[in-house]
Amino acid sequence: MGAILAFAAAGTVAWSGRPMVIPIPWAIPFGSLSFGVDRLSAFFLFPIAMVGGLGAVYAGGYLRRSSGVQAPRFFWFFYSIFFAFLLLVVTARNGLLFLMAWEGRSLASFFLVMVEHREPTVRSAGWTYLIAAHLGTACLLALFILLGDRNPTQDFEGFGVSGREGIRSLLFLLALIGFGVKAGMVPWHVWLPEAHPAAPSPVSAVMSGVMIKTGIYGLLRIMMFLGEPTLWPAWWGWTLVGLGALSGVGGVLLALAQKDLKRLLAYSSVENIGVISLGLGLWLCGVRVGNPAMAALGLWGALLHVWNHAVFKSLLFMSAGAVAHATGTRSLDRLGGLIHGMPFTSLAFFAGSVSLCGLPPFNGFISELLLYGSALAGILQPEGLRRIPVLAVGALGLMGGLALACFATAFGIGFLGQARSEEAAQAHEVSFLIAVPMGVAAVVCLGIGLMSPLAVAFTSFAAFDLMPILPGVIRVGGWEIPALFQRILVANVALCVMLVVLMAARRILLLHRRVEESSTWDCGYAAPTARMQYTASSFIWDILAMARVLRPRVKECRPLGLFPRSARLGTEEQDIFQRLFYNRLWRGIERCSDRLRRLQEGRNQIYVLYLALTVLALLLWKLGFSQ
Amino acid sequence: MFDILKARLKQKYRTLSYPKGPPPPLPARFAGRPVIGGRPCDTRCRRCADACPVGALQREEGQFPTLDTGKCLFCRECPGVCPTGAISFTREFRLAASSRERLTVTADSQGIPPVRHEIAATIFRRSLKLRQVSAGGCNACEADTNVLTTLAWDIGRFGIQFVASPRHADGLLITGPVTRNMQLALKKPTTRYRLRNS
Amino acid sequence: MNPPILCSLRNGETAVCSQESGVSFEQFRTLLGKGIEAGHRLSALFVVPDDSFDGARLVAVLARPMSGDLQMIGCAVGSSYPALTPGIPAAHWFEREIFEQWGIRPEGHPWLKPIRFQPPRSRSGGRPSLLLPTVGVTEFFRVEGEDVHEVAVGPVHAGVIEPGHFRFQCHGETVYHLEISLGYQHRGIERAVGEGNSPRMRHYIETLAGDSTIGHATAYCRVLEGLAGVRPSPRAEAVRMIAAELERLANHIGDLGAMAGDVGFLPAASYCGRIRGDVLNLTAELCGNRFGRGLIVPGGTGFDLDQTLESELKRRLDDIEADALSAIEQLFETPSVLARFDGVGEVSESLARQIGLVGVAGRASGLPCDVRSEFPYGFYQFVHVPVCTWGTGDCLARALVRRMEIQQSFAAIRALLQSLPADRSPPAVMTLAPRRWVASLTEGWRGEICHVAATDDEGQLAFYKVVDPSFHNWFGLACAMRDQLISDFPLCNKSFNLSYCGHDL
Amino acid sequence: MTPAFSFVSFGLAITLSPLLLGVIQKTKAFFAGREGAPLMQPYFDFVKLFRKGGVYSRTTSWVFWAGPIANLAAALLSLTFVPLGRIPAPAAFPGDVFMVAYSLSLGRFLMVLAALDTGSAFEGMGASREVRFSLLAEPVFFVSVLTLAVVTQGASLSEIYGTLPRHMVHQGISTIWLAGGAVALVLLVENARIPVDDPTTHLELTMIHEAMVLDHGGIDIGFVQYGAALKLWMFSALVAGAFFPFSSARPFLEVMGGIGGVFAVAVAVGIVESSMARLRLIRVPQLILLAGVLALMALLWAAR
Repeated sequence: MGAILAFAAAGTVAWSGRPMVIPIPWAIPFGSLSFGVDRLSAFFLFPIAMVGGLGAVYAGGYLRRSSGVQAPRFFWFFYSIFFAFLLLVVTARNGLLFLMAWEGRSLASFFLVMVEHREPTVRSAGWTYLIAAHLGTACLLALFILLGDRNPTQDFEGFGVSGREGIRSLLFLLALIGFGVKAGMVPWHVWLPEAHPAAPSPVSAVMSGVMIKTGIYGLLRIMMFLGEPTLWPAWWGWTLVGLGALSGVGGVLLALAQKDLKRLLAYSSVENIGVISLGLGLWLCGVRVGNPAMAALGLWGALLHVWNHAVFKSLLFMSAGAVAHATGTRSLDRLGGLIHGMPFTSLAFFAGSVSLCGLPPFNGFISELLLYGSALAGILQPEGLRRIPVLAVGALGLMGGLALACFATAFGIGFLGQARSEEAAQAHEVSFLIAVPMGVAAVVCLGIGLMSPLAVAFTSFAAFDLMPILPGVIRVGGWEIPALFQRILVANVALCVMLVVLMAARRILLLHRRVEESSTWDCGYAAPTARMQYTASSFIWDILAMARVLRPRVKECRPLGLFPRSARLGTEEQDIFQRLFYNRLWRGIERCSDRLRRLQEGRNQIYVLYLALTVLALLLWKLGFSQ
Repeated sequence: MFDILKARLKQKYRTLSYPKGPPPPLPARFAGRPVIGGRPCDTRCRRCADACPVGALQREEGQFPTLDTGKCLFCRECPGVCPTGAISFTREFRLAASSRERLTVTADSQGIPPVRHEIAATIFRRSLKLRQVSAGGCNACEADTNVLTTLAWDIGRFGIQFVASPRHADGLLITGPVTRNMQLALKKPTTRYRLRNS
Repeated sequence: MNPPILCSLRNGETAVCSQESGVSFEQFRTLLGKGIEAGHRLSALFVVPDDSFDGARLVAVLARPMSGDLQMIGCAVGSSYPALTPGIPAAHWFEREIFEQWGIRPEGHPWLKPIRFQPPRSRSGGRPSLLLPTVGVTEFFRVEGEDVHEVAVGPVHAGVIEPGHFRFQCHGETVYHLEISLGYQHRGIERAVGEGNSPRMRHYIETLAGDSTIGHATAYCRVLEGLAGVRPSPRAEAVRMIAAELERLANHIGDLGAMAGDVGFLPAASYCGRIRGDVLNLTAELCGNRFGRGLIVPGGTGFDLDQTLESELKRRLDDIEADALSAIEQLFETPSVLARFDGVGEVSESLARQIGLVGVAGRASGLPCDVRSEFPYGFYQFVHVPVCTWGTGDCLARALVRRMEIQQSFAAIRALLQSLPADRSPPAVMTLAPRRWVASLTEGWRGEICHVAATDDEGQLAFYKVVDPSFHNWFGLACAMRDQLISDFPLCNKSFNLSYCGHDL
Repeated sequence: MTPAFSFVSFGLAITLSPLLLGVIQKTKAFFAGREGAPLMQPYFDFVKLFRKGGVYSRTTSWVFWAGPIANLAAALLSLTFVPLGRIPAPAAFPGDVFMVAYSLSLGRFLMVLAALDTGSAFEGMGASREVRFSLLAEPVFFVSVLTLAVVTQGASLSEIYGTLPRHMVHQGISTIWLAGGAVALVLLVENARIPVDDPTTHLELTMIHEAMVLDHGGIDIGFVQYGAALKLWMFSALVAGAFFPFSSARPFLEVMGGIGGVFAVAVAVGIVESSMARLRLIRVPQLILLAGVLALMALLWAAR
């Protein structure tokens, strides 16, 4: 627990040091490794410290009662390391150090995922995660080698424009893939829904809340080295918007298909990463076409969303963990009715859901509004690249609707209605230690929503290195940003006031009337059961039916004949990317390895032959080369 | 659109002017509210009571018979057998009553009983939503209840409407004698209405 | 009053009670199976308690359209017998009824559940093995799996309709299976009617299914007339036919309106609803009651037409026909309506034959089943009404069949009004012959109505059996909903428009 | 134009929106050939509902009554951003259309949850349909409003609609009407009108909006219906603004014209409801996609 306080302190230090760029050179035996906190780092440090701290408090309560985690010490050890490396990643000012921190964090989180390693699904999730992390790191390695081409120290200060557009584009692509894997962007997201649910809930909260954001951090950091922003080619922007839209819509559609609460949350992280990259894409487009409003709002929206997502996603993971803890199941179709047994957790999950859906007056709304503002600015410009913001608006609108559907399922099926299983009916409220971090996170969610002008100001400050522009300068439709957000603040407050007024009005109107209790209207049927409620799968089935390829596989045994004996139906969600791409890839690799295995005949003569052939080939190559 | 208008012109405006105007013409063979004692009656004769298939006609010795319109089928057996014509069916169609006893027609009954309910007259005067529950009828009540919402009768114009859920309703319309199998189902929507045994 | 072992009767003809115990069960089963295979219909299957031995008699009434007669087969059974349903699905509902009423178990019946939740009959041949369950609580067929949800509709429905319980097994909007559980309207009419000549008899029959008053009352009167050997006057028969066709008109027009209402097509819905009322008012002109109560009495009719009423009817019928046909035309000319009806709730011809659909639903699936032409009775022997069929078996087909029948009914009524027979003899007095069996079929607007009755040694009614067309067709509705969208159920239900009270009795 | 008129128009919206429902009913009654409910019927209903007590299911929680409240609050909030004809809304800022859509979404989210809170299959069914159709309608709404924004170069709804009549003359009507048509289709989807939902068939299995509130009674259903009336007013104002350009020098006439437009839309809705059948539920997404195609065509044309 001591560690937590230290981390929180570190966060606070970063916070107070935010106005200045403070490079702190710090010599470490093998070279010039240095730390530093600039505005961007500070911006990322803060949620890391906060979520990490909350996660630790939560873990304190979680581990006390959980029988799932066999080795609390093991957990704490890796949690601390993980946390330290997370901080290191955003404070490292040197390529090598950065990579080491990056790798160390991956390993630590791998061990955390594997905490409950007795379960085979957890083991396979852990390995998937490790492989994905290393494939990403491979790209990063190449990236840093290229970046540090003329910079033997690998210090960030030395990185810089490496001239030609081709090289820069290559760097951009490498960064996009390398960091994209970590962030969980769509084609490379497959590890994420495996690893996050497998980890203990405090770890999922940190992983989903902040760890994947380091991918965004990395990408932004690298963007700083890619030269004059106005020279960036337009396709970077498109690519990011496209990837963002793909991740967003794809992620939320896949999230919809989930019946496991934590997997659902994991996929929704993919969606939120999509939102963030969409914002970054709008930024790039805005920069390219010289539309400062579009660029700034896009970047700020993306950055603010990093924060917001960190808070509400950790909140959601913590409440999901509390549910799993209390009921022993994460399957939505076995939950239900939790709002009676776990009122606080339900409220927390509700707050998280509203934030995640981007609904006023919570924080998600503010960042999404910034992105919409950016797109609006893009559409209203007289010419150039107007189709991109249209795509962005369409995608954001669709994501909003889908996220709403998704969290209506998660909260509505999981927490409301009648308990669908005995476990859910017996659910009990969480302990104080678990409740506190959830409460804090929920308050922060609402706080950011209600203090939107401040949040925007802060975000713009954090983005100053990337985009030296201040809110007061940006105008959308003749409005300055601070004035705009004051108006939004007023609207949000008005909404809250109206809610309170209406609630009071309802109370007063009911004061002298008869209010009675009864059962839900069941058409007068004698024996209603909990099965007569929509299931999660039924609730979203026809939405998924519209997106045919993403539809889960149905395993059914239909009622046949006039008097069917038995019938069964189940669905099995499947990740389209996994199915269409990765599974084929793995099968291909397997097939290749199979072929290679044929070389291993186990006979000495053959191996001798191989040796001879190799030597021969080497000789030939050497000869050819020297000539 | 054009066809719709044409059809509309062909079908004309059909809502009855009743209750503001005159009631619609009743069929010549319509049997309405019975009247007892229009003519003298042989107080020892029991033919009417014996002819009644449902026992709606009660006959105390030495008095005019009484007819319970809550049971009566309006089959018109009784006026057919009455030697003096003391029982007859009028063309009065207003048969409602606000209590079970008022449904019984005696020789003293004068005119139609007044139907009035205080709450109905104040709160539900302009807006009354009803939930219909059918309990053991023969579906004729339902059929004619549905007729009330058609063009001709159009009870919607009085603010009366049939709604889908008892929660939306201000009152229940129960049709049929209530079968044993409907007992429970009828109790469920009536959290706020006590069932009266009839 | 033992039923005949094996005999064939014309519609409404009587047969003398037999003294023997009947054919063997094997023969019974073979006869039934072969008959169904040859295209006959199982009109009724029931049990008659028998005091002469410890058991009961299983009686089937087979309607044989090819030869135009009814075959009655009886056999003795004990407290159980091998179920017929696996081979003859049309017996499904009947055997459940037998089990529920008498406790005689059809062994190997796939779905032996209560259908009316009624107490077992006291004079049951077998032991009443059914404890009286709570209504609607039974083992519904379940599609297993956590993804599946159930939708339980009823007994109290959202619309102004009768009570019944529908249990859907759904995933998303798709219905995987529907099971229908009725019995809420069970009033015990059949039993009350079977207990002798009460003065309430006719009224019971008239309110058996309020919208089919004419159909059931005609079947009942024909039962009595058959037993008494009385023939109503031709004029009375003609008036009965007018009433029957008016009933058909009113209900068909109302159903088309209700179907239009279910798909939200307001013009046709409002016009048809109103026109239905106008047709009912014609019936009220005949007898003072919109549903025709008191019109059909044993031996004739309770009311007659005079010259002014005749011309009044003709005049009003012309108006109604013009209005109705224009409203219906509008319904069928609106593409959005057709798109909505088309392909919803299909029942194939073979399925319809298998489960023994009758009436509009059967004809919409292509079965030429119509008692009026197969087993003509009353004035239908002289005025022929063409059978209207359609082959697709969906909601559109059921709507189209109704439209054709509306046209035919208008024509038939007009033809009748043109040439009403003149002779007016009052209803004759009924004296029922003792120890007789009779089966009477009529075509109500929903379909085939079957009444079977027997008299005892004193010439009192000792047994009465009613089969409403709904009894055959409810299972068809359940089958029609497989793999349909649940939002189409109300439409599909309305297109069958089956009777709850007629089924529950 | 003085802000006073904005507030006047807002006040009119709040008071007159139930009348809109009455107008639709009357129009339908005219086409059916019946007298129909009085124009003021919705007001009578509200007065009665607000005087009733309540029955609450034991399965429900605070979410159940919070739904209608949030829905009404969201509708009121969004209404403050919706102009009436050329009269600007009481509040406006660039991108306020997103505020409108998202606060409506908040109301919808809570209503869906309130429906699921009852644990009834009917309400689940309604909720499932509601989210399914609205998630498609939302982007369509955005795209069509953005089209109008491109045409008028306005960033807020008030700016867009304030200059729309002028642009209608300059830019040709086709784009604006295409976008307006898309908004009109969204209106039908969002407000539970035929051909999407049928507010008069009280059949649980086919309804969308009403199925969601089967268990709400008394004040709660009153809030729901009032929220629905406000929402209808809002969308009618947006459609009317696009279809009936009305500008006058006198603000008073502007207000009257705006209100006339709104009621004209209500009559049009009544006519649509009287002349066609509902779609099968699986066809509804196709209708929304049609609206989307309309909107996109308009946008591409405007931003060519």
